[in-house]
Amino acid sequence: DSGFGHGLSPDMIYRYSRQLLLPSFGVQAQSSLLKASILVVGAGGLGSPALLYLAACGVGRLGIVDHDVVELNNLHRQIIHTEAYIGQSKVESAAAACHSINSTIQIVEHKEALRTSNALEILSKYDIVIDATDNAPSRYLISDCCVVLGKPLVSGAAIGLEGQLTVYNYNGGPCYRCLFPTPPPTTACQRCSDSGVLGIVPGIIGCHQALEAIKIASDVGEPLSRRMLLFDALTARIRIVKIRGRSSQCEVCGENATFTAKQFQEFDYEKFTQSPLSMTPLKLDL
Amino acid sequence: DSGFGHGLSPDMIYRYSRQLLLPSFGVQAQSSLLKASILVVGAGGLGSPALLYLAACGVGRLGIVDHDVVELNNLHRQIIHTEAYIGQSKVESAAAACHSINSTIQIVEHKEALRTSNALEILSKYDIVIDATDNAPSRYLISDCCVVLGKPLVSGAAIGLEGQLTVYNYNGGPCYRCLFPTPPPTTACQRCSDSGVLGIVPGIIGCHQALEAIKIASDVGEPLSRRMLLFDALTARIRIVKIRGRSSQCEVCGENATFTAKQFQEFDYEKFTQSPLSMTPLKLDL
Amino acid sequence: MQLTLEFGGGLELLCDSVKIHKVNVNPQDGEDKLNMKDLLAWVRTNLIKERPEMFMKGDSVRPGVLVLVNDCDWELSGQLDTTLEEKDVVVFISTLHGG
Amino acid sequence: MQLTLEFGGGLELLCDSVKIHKVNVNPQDGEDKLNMKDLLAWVRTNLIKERPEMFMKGDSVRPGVLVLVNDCDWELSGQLDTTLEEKDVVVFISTLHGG
Ligand SMILES: [Zn+2]
Ligand SMILES: [Zn+2]
Repeated sequence: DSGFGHGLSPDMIYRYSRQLLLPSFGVQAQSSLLKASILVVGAGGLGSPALLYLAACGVGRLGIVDHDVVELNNLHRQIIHTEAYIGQSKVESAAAACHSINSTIQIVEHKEALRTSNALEILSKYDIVIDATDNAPSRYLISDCCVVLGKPLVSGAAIGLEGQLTVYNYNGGPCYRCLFPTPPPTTACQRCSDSGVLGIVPGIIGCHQALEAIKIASDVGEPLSRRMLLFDALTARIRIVKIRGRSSQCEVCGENATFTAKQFQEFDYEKFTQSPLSMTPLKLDL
Repeated sequence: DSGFGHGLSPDMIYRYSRQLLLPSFGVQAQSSLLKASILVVGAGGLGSPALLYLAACGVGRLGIVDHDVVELNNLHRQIIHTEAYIGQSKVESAAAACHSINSTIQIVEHKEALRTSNALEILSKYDIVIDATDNAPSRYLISDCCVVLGKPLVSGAAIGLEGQLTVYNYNGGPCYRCLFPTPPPTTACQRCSDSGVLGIVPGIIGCHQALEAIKIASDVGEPLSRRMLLFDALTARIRIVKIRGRSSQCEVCGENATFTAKQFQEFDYEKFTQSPLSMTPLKLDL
Repeated sequence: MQLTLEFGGGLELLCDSVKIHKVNVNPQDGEDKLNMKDLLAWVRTNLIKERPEMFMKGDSVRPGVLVLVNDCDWELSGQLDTTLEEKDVVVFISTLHGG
Repeated sequence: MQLTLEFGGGLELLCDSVKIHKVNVNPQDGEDKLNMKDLLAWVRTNLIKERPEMFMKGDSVRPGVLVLVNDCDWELSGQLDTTLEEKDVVVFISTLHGG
């Protein structure tokens, strides 16, 4: 404690003053943020703005998971990376950017792909998880792991000119499997790297992910649980719809579910979804 | 021309490939973006994400207007600036950040406050204007100048936990004065610097400003004209409402209006709104 | 008549910081319809707890306040003369200038 | 019965890339109500132009498609048995995985 009672040093008071001034946020929410830890899985289109805003606002410990390197064709949407980092680790690049805007928070680099073998250990170190990945097997893997560990999950997705956002496994709400017990056919699973995306679309969704994580971490407002945001950039239409609660039949979080850490570690997510956790993108030839 | 017909070099094709792949965007929209020029007035909370995404996506010429210097208490929301730039010009800092993510576009630095004496000259050099300022007189000044010059204006605002967004003076739609012919009482004009703001809120609105500017510049989709986005971060509610069209009675853009460049230059916006174009923020003492 | 009234952009501060009000407002004696002019008078009497000049000016809202009836600017439905119907949602929102 | 049907998340590609369809669908002969099961059959016959397996599986939607009746998950209103009413808005949206 700095001796100010609220645990904020004079430098912090100055840095976060515009948030401290806010009656519905204030010292208490800021203190909670500074004590919170948030893991962002994926330092790509969604993760870029989420990480920058989470670092800026003062999340105490921020983890970044990614195994990729920065490529020139990422830069149209992955604004956390600069040309100077092309060919280097996305996690290192993102960590450096976060550090440069806020050197007072702790940033943890996880330079590896998230797999059943490491997910429990990594996720267990954080209060809140943000799914900023780009494929179906990762989405099931992360949600299941969050259920096993009891962590709230802020899930965003974007492709083309559309985006979606919700909070899973929060306060009795549904998990990803409650909504999607059966994986979609692989032909329905487009990736940005194959199908294209307007860069600002994951930008908007990633910002909303940061907001929801901030609300959960600081216990302010009503997180987007049991609701889903559907965004269509072309027509500038946004719907926030009501979705189902936790399903009693859910194989992972339902009443009679017995999905253990061991079962999670043995579950084959690539086989389940018939698609790989990571893959080489197509090459474009105009 | 690079000899590819579409005017895109192989490097550009690679950099923007995820946007080129997109059927509803593609080569034509990307080429339009690359030929477009966009001016962002204000390199603060709204301007930060707007500038990063506009630079990243390939806007040909990007102008930045601001007279401020970077301060530590900006960094919780103005994610384009780093600690290393504290005390330096916001325009220089923002231009450096934009250049580092896309060195192939032109970035123009206007290190001055926008005033009636320079606005016509500055705005006339751009196709589209983004109002990312933080005060009422600037909003009237920019809108009036856009009417005089016939430029579309993407206007965003955020304070506390709320944000607003619309497109003015576009395709027969209303201007700022059509909606607000009389300035509000000064007691109703809060600034982020006085009243506080959660950093991610201008982040979300600034991203939407970039999106609307991209849609106008590339002639894709339906810009948010005659509609307004109202965002409440606390409850995660977003409304997109229908607003009035151009007012025939508008003193600036209406049927019988004769608001000329000369009148614009002589108009006293500070007196009209009873508030200054820029001001020293309050100091916070916890 | 059941109405939902919402206040935003700082106007909620004038009514105990409550943003959403589910209210029951009936036409005045002798009238069979309720219009926006009646509603504004009702709001001023029943919901606005402080600084009424921050909400109204004369018999309309103060400059800088947008009024939306069912997500549509009241300028498009007749402003003060807009007739309200059961379950309508009326939003009063102050324009923001910050950034 | 007038309905608005919306397709998103890529499902619009199955119906000529048109996202919003204002349609008129009536209950089948002998029935007085239209439910979601009837509507799905109608959509499959009248709107889906290609790859129907990307929209339906059996007599319901395929895995990964969310169905919303008036902005509410159809799981909350009875799924296939949900009764539709005049002017209802039904959204079919494919979940996205990209980022
Ligand atoms: Zn579940
Ligand atoms: Zn006008």
